[in-house]
Amino acid sequence: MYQGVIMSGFGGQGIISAGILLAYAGMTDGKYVTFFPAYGAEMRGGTANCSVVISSEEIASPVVAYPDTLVVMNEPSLARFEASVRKGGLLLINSSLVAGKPKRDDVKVQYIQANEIAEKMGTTKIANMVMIGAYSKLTGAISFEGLKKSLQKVFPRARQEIIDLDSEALKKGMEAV
Amino acid sequence: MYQGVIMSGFGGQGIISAGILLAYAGMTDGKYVTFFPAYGAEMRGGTANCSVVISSEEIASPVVAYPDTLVVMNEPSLARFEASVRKGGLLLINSSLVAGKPKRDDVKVQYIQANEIAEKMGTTKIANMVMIGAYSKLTGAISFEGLKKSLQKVFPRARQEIIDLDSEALKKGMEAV
Amino acid sequence: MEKKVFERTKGLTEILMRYCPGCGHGVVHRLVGEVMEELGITNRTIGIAPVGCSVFADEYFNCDMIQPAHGRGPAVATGIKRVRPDCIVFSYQGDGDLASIGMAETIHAAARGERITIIFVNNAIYGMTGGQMAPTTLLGMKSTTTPFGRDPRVAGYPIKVCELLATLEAPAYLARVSVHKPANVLKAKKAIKKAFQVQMNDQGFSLVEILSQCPTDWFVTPLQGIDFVEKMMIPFFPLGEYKTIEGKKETVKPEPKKVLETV
Amino acid sequence: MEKKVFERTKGLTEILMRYCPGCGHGVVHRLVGEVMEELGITNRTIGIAPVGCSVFADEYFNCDMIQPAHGRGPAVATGIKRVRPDCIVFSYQGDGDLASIGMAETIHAAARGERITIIFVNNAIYGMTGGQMAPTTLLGMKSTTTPFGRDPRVAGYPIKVCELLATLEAPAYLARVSVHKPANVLKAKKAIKKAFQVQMNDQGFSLVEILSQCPTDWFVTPLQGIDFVEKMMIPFFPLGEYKTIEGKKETVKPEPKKVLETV
Amino acid sequence: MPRIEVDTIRCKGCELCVVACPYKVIGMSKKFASTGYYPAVMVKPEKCTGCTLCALVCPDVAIEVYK
Amino acid sequence: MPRIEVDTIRCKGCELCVVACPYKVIGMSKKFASTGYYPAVMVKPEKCTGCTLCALVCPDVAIEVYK
Amino acid sequence: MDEKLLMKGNEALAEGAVRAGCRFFSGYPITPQNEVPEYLSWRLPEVGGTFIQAESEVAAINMLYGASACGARVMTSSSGPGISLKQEGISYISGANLPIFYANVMRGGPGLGNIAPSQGDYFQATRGGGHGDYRVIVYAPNSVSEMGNFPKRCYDLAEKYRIATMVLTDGLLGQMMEPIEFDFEPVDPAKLPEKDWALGNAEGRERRVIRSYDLRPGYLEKMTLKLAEKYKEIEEKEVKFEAVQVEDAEILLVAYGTSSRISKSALMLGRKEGIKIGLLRPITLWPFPSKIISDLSERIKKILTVEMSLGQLVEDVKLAVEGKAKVYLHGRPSGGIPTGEEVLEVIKKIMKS
Amino acid sequence: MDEKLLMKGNEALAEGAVRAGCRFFSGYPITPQNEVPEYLSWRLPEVGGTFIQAESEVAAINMLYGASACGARVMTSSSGPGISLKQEGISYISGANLPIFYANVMRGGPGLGNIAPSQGDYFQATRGGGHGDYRVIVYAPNSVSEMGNFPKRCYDLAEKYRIATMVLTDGLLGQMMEPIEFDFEPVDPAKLPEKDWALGNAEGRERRVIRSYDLRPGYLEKMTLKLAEKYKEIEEKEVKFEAVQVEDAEILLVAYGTSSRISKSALMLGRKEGIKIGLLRPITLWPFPSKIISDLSERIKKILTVEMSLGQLVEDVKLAVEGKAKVYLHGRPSGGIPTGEEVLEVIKKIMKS
Ligand SMILES: Cc1ncc(C[n+]2csc(CCOP(=O)(O)OP(=O)(O)O)c2C)c(N)n1
Ligand SMILES: Cc1ncc(C[n+]2csc(CCOP(=O)(O)OP(=O)(O)O)c2C)c(N)n1
Ligand code: SF4
Ligand code: SF4
Ligand code: SF4
Ligand code: SF4
Repeated sequence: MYQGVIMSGFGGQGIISAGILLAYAGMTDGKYVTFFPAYGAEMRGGTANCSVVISSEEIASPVVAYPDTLVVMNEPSLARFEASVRKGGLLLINSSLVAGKPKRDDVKVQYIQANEIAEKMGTTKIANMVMIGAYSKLTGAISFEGLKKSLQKVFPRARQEIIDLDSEALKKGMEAV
Repeated sequence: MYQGVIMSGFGGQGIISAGILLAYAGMTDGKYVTFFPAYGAEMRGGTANCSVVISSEEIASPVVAYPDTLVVMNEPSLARFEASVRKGGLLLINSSLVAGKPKRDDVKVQYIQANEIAEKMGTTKIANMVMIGAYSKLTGAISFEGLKKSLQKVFPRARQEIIDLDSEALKKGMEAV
Repeated sequence: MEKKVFERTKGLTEILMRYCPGCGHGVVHRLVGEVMEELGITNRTIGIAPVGCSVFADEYFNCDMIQPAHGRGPAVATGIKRVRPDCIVFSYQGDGDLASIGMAETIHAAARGERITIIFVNNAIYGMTGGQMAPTTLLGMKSTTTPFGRDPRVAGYPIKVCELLATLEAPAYLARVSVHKPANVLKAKKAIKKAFQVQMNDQGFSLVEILSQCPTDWFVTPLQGIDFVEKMMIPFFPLGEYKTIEGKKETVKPEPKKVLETV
Repeated sequence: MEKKVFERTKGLTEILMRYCPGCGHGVVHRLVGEVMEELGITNRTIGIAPVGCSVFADEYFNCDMIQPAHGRGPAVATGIKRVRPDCIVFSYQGDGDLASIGMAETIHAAARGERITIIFVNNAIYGMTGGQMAPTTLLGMKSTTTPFGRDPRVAGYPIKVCELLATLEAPAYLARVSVHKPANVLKAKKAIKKAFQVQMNDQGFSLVEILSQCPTDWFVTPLQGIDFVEKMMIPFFPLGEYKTIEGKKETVKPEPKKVLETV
Repeated sequence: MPRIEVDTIRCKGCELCVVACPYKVIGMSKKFASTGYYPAVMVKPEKCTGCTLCALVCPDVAIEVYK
Repeated sequence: MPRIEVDTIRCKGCELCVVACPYKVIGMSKKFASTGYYPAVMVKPEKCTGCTLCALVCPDVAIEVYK
Repeated sequence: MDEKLLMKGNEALAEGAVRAGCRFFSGYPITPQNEVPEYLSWRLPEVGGTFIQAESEVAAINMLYGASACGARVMTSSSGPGISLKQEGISYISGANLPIFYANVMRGGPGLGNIAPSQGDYFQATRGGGHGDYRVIVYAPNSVSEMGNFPKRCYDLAEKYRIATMVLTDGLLGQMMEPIEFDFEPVDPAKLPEKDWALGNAEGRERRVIRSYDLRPGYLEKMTLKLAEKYKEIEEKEVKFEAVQVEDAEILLVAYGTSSRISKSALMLGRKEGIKIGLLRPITLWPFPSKIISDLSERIKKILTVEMSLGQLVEDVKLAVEGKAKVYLHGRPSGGIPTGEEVLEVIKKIMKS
Repeated sequence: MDEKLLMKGNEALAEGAVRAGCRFFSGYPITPQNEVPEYLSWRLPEVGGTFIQAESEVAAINMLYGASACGARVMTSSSGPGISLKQEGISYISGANLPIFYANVMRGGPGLGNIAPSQGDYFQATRGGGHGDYRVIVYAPNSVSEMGNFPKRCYDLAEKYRIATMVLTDGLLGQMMEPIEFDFEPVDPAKLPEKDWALGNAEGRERRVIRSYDLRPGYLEKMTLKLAEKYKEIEEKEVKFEAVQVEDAEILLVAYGTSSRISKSALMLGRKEGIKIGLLRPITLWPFPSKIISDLSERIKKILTVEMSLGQLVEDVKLAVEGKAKVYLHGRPSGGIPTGEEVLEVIKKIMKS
C-alpha cells in the first residue's frame, strides 16, 4: 500500500496541520510516513500546500510529484495541481470554495461542502478536518482511530473541547462521502 | 650575469630602500631586476630583509634562497642567513654593528665599518648607502652611475642635499673596499 | 462633479502587495511612494529593498530598485550614491536588517554622513522568518526565539536606534514616527518627506524610524496590533525628531597634522 | 634596606613586547596585568587578544588567552563568559578592531549586557597594517588612506564610542582615560580596576576606552605622540566616566504579552 | 456624495479602516473574496464625509475616496 | 638611595620616562644596545626620589624602582 | 530506546545535538532552518545550556569560537547566505584546532536565491569556503532519523580530532517530518573527559593560549602540515557510506542527502523494470568515499551523479573514478527537486547510449 | 607605450585598474595588499573616482554591489580572511549578474595565519567559497606586469558576461617590485557603451530592478540554468594559459602565479642538466585550461603540480588528466615558498620512480 497525497489551499486553512495529522495517523496505524510542507516566506496569505506519503514499505523519496490523492481547498490549487494527479487517482475538492470543475476524466473526483459542514458545527476552521475525514473514508489509507489518537499529539496544547470538535469534524467528513 | 642578493638588518636601517635602490639601478643599467621585501607586521623594530635579483636574462623566480651576496647589517642577520650564501659568494658585513665572525670559509668575506664611515659624514642613517657602494664596487653588478641616477627615483620627495649626501656615501662605500 | 480625493500614488506599481492583513509595511510603502511623487523624484530615485518581509519592495516601488544582502542596505546605498550623486537613494529596512545584522553598516553610513535616506520599519520582530526576536523586541515580549518572553539577562535590552545615531556628528535628520493611526500617518509622511528633502539639499544622512505593526508575528489581530503600538511600543520608543538640520553646527575641520608639525 | 617600590607585575609574562618605541599598548598591558594581580584573578581570567598590533597580547598577559578574528572579540567573549561564568573575561581591542569591523559585535555585546570587560585602545589609527584611517581618526588627520587629511565629506566623522554606548540600557561602566602622562596612567588604572570589579560583581558590561599613542603611524616621535594625545585627542574625546553603576536604575521588565491579551 | 471604493482584490480584511473611520461608515463583508479574505464594505454609506482617514491607514492601498 | 634600574633589553629608547621624571634624573645612552635601540640611563642618579613616575609611563615595563 | 517520534528534521537535528551533549548554541534566524534555533531557545535552558540569538552569523560563529575554546559542546546552524558569512570564522576555528558542530540546511542559491531545498553548497562544505588549507568533516543525513543521530557522531569526531564538523542537509530534510528513533544514550557533558587544552581556570597549571596564527617565518607551515596529518588520518579512518544493490549493478547512482532518497526511488522503479541500478550514497562528504567508488568503477562502467546543483559532487566522483568509468550528471540547481521518475528517464537514456 | 616603471605588484594592480577605467573602490586594510587601497586613496580622486575605506570587508563588497549596479567599473581587494567575509556578497553579485573586479592577495592561512605569500585560497576562488552554484573568472598573474595588465582583461570580461572577475595573486607578487609596461591605452569610462541594465535615471524608460532572488517555485532554477549557459560559453572561449617547452617534455609542471615562476626556475635549472621539463601555466584558473592539460597528458606521463598549499590546483589537474598520466604534487602550505632547486629535487625523484 502506497499513498502519495498533496493537500493545497490558502494559508490559514490549516493545510499544514491537516497534513501532519495525516502523517501522524499513518504512523499510529503502523505505516511508514513522511510529511513535507511547501514552506514559503512565512507571511500570511498566499497558498500553502504539503505532501504526505503513507506506505506499508519504507519510503524512499518524500517528494510527491504525482499524487495518488489531491486534496483541494481553494480555487488556485485546483489549477496548479490537477494535472499532476496520477491516472486513477483521487481528486478531493472542497466545493464550498472551489467553483471550477476539474478537466481530468481519468481520475476519481469527489466534492465536499467542507466549509458549509464545518460552519454548521460552529466554525469554518475545521473544514480541514472534514476533508481529512472524507479522505480516510475514501482511501482507507488511515483509520479513524489513528486520526483520533493523533489529534492530541498534533495539537498538544489544545483544550479537550477543541479536540472533540476536530474529532467530530473528522466523523462528519467520513459521513459526507 | 646573475646576482641574487639578500640584505638584512634592523628595521629602521634602511634595508628596504637600499634594496629598491639596487633594483632601480639594475634596471637603469638595462638589466632585468626583481625586488622582494620580507615584509612583516608593520611595527618598528625587529629585523627587516629583502631579496634583489639583478640579471642579464629574464628572471624566473624572484625568490633568493641561496644568495650570491649577503649584505649583513646587524648581528642576528649573520646568524640567520650565513649558511644560505652560495659557495664562492660574497658576505658583506657591517662590522660597526656585527661583532661575530662568519664560520664559512668557502665564501668571500668583506667587512665595512659602515656606521663609522656614515657617522663621520654626519648621520648613521646613510650606512646603508655605504654598504651599497661597497657592493657595487665588489661585484660590478650595478654601476655607480646607475645608482646615482636612481637615487632621485627611489626618494622622489628627498631634497637635493640628501641625495647628494647619499651619493657621497655610495662613493665612500666604494672607496672602503 | 465627483473628484477623487484619495487615489493610489504613482510612486507605487500596480502589483498586489504580499504583506499580511494589518501589516504596517503597506502604509509606509504608500507614504514613500507619495513623497517620491510629490517631490517629483520617482524617476531619479533608486530604492533598496531589504531582506525581510519587504524584500518584495523591489516590485512595489515605482522606481529603479535593487535587492541586496541582509543588513547591507546602507553599504549598497553608499555605493550607489557615490557613483550617482544625482540620484536620490533610499534604503528600506526592517529592524533585524538594520539594527541586528546590519548594525555596523548603519552606524558607519550615518557616521560618514552619506547623502542617503533610510526608511527604518521597526516592528519589534522578525517578520519574514517567522517571528524571532528582533533587536527592538521589548522586554518580556514573546517571540519564537524568546518563548518565555525576552529576558534581559539572556537576550539583552532592546536598542533605540534614533537615540544611538543621534550621538554621531554626521546625521542631518533623525525622527521616529508611527503609522498606527491616521494622525500618526500624517506625521510619518511629513518626516519621510523631510528626510528626502534633506538628501535633495545635500545636507547629510537622514533616517526615519517607523513603528509598525506585525500582527502575524505578534500573534494578535490587526486591531490589537495598533493597540500594541500605542500602548507598548510608543512608551518605550518615544516619537519625535532626534536630530534636525537646524540644530546642526557647521563642521570645523581641525588639522592635527599642523599641530603635530609644531609640537 | 632597599625595597622594590615598582616591579614588573606577575599579571604579565616575561616575554619582550614587540610594540614600537613610545607605543601606548605597553602601558595599558601593564595596567591590566597589575589589576589582575591586585584583584587576585589572574588564574581565572581569560583574555582575548585582537587582530591589531596587540595580537601579540596573547603572549604578554599571564592568563589564559585566545586570539580570534578581527573585530569579533566581544562575540568571542560572549561565548566564553556564557560557558564559564566563573571566569573573568576581557577583550583587548584597538579602534579598528572594535569600532570599524567590530562595531556590530561591540554594540550588541553591550546591549546584551554581557558580563565582560572591554579594554579599548583608541590610537586613532590602524597600527598593525601600517597607518590607515581608523574610525577614530580625527578630521584633517593624515593617514595612509587619507593622504590629504581626513575629509568628512569623503571619509566621514570620527566616532565617539563611549558616547555611543552610553545610549544603551545595559552597560554598567563606561569610561574614557588616557596613558600619556603619569597622572593619567593612575586614573586609567582606576578605571580598568573598576571595570573588572563591575564584572566580578555581576553588574553588567564594562568598557574602558584608553587614548593611546601610536608614534609610528602618526609619523612623529614618542614625545610628540604624547603631545598629540594631550592637544588633539583629548579635546575631541573628552576624558571621564560615561556610565557608572550608581546611575543605573533597576530594570523594569514589562510584559507586553499580558497587554496583548487584554487589548 | 462622498464615498469610498474598496478594491476587493487588494483588501485583506484587516479592519483598520473600520476603526479609523470616525463615522463608522465601514464594516466587513460576510462573504470572502477570491483572495480568501473578507473585504471591507460601506455599511453606512450615507455618513461618509470623504475625510480619507480610512484610506490613510489602509495598509493595502485598497481604498480610494471620492467627494 | 632611591634608584631605578632600566632593563636594556626591554627599553626602546622612547624617552617618555625622561620627560615624566620631575627631577630630570633620566637621559638617553649614547650607545645602542643589542636591540638596536639607545636605552635610558640615570644621568643624575643622586636626584632620584623613587617616585615611580618614570615607571608609570614606560610602555615597555623596562623600569624597576628601588627605595 | 525511545518511543517513535514524528519529528521535523530540523527539530530532530536540534534535539539530537542536545542529547549528544550540546550546551551552547548561537545562531541567527534564516529559513529553512529556523526550527533549529526556535527549538533550542527553550530546550537548551531546560538542560542548563545557553541559547543566544546572535546579532549576525558572523557573531554567531565567533561566539562558538569562544565557547568551544572553553571545552563546551557547541553548535550553530544556518543556510547558504549565513554559512557564507561564517566562512572566516570556520577557517579560524580550523586553524585553532577547535571542535565545533554546525549545520547548513541548504536552500537555493546563489545570492538571496530562494528557500527551496537545494544542494548548491557542496563545494563550500567540502572544499572550505573560507581561506587557507583546512577541512571540515561533513556528514550528509538523508532521513529525519539521521538528522537526529548524526550530531552525536559529529561531536565525537570533533573532539577526537579537534576539528570542525558539520551536517550538510537541505530544506526538504529540515522541513519534512518522519518517525525517528535516537540510536544513542543521552550524553551528559559533565561526564566527558576533561580537555587538556580548554581555557578556564588556570590554577595549578600552565596558562593556555588558543590561536590560529604564527607570524614567525616557517612556523605556520609546520602547523598546517600537522593539520594535514590529521586530515590524512581522518581520510583513512572516518569514511562512511551506504551501498544499495551495487553487487549486480550495471549503472551506479551516486547521490547524498535528499537526492539519494530520490535516487533510491529511481532505483526501486528501475529495478521493477529490470534495470540493474545500484546506489552509492556518501554519508561523509569529506572524507569522501573515493576508494569504494574507485573500486566500483572498475566494474560498473556507467556512473550517474544525481544532485540538486549544477554539478559539484560530480567532481569528487570523477576524482575517484579517474577515467575508469564514464561519469554522468543529472543536476537540478537552485530549488529544482528531481523526481524518481525523472531520474529513471535519465538512466534509461544513459543505458541506451 | 609607457616608460618602464619599477613598481610594486600591488601598486601595479591598482594603477592597472584605474587605467582600465576603475572609478570606484571600497576596501578594508589587510596585509599584504595595503598598497592597493593606499595607492587608490590618492589616485582615484585624481581621476574623479571614489575611494572609500569601508568599515569592513562585508561593507566593502556590498558597496561594490551598489556601485556596479549603477554601471561603474568597480574594484575591491583583500587577502584571505577578508575575502572569506566577502563570500556572501560575491554570491549575491553573481546571482544578480553584476560585473565586478576584485583581487585576493593571498597570505598564509587558515585563520589569522600569517602574512607570508601563499596559494591556499585556490579552492575558494575557483569553487566559489560562497553559497550556491556560481563561478567567478579568475586570472592568476605571475609578474608585476601582469598584475598591472590583467585588471583590464577582467573588466572587459566582467562586462561582456556580466560576471564577477578576480585576480588571484599572493603577497610575493603584491610586494615585489619589477619593471612594468602597460599593454593597453587608458580607458575613459565615460566612453564605454551604456549598460542597458544599470540603475540610475529612469526618465523615459521602464524602471529597472536588480536582484539575486526569485521566490516563485521554479523560477530560480531557470535563472541558474541561464547562469550555467554563460559559464559554459566562458569555459569554451576564455581559457588562457602559457606553455613553456612542452614540446619535448618528459615531465610537465603545472603551476600558476608565484609558483609558476619558481617552477620556471626549476625548469631552467633542470634543462641545463638535460632533464626535459615542460611547464603549463594556467593564466585563467577558472575557466581552467583542462583541454590542453588533457591533451598533454596523452603524451607526457608524469605531471607535477607545484603549489603553495596542501594541494588544491592538483584537483583540477587530475580532473583534466582523468587517469591518463600520473599526477604528483609538491605543495608547501601557509607561507612556505618553494625554491627552484627544491622543485628540481622533486622532479628528479619522480623521474627516477
Ligand atoms: C545572511 C542572512 N541571514 C539571515 C537571513 C534570513 N532572514 C531573512 S529576513 C530576516 C529578518 C527579517 O526581519 P526584519 O529585518 O525585522 O524585517 P521584517 O521581516 O520584520 O519586515 C532574516 C533573519 C538571510 N536572508 N540572510
Ligand atoms: C578580516 C580582517 N580584515 C582585516 C585584517 C587586517 N588588519 C589587521 S590589524 C587591523 C587593524 C588594526 O588597527 P586597530 O584595531 O586600530 O589596532 P592597532 O593596530 O592600532 O593597535 C587590520 C585592518 C584582518 N586581519 N582580518
Ligand atoms: S509577517 Fe509581519 S511584517 Fe511581515 S508582512 Fe506579515 S505582518 Fe507584515
Ligand atoms: S604601530 Fe602604533 S599601535 Fe602598533 S605597536 Fe607601533 S606604535 Fe603601537
Ligand atoms: S484597511 Fe484596507 S485592507 Fe484593511 S480592511 Fe480596510 S480596506 Fe481592507
Ligand atoms: S620609558 Fe621605558 S622604554 Fe621608554 S626610554 Fe624610558 S625606560 Fe626606555
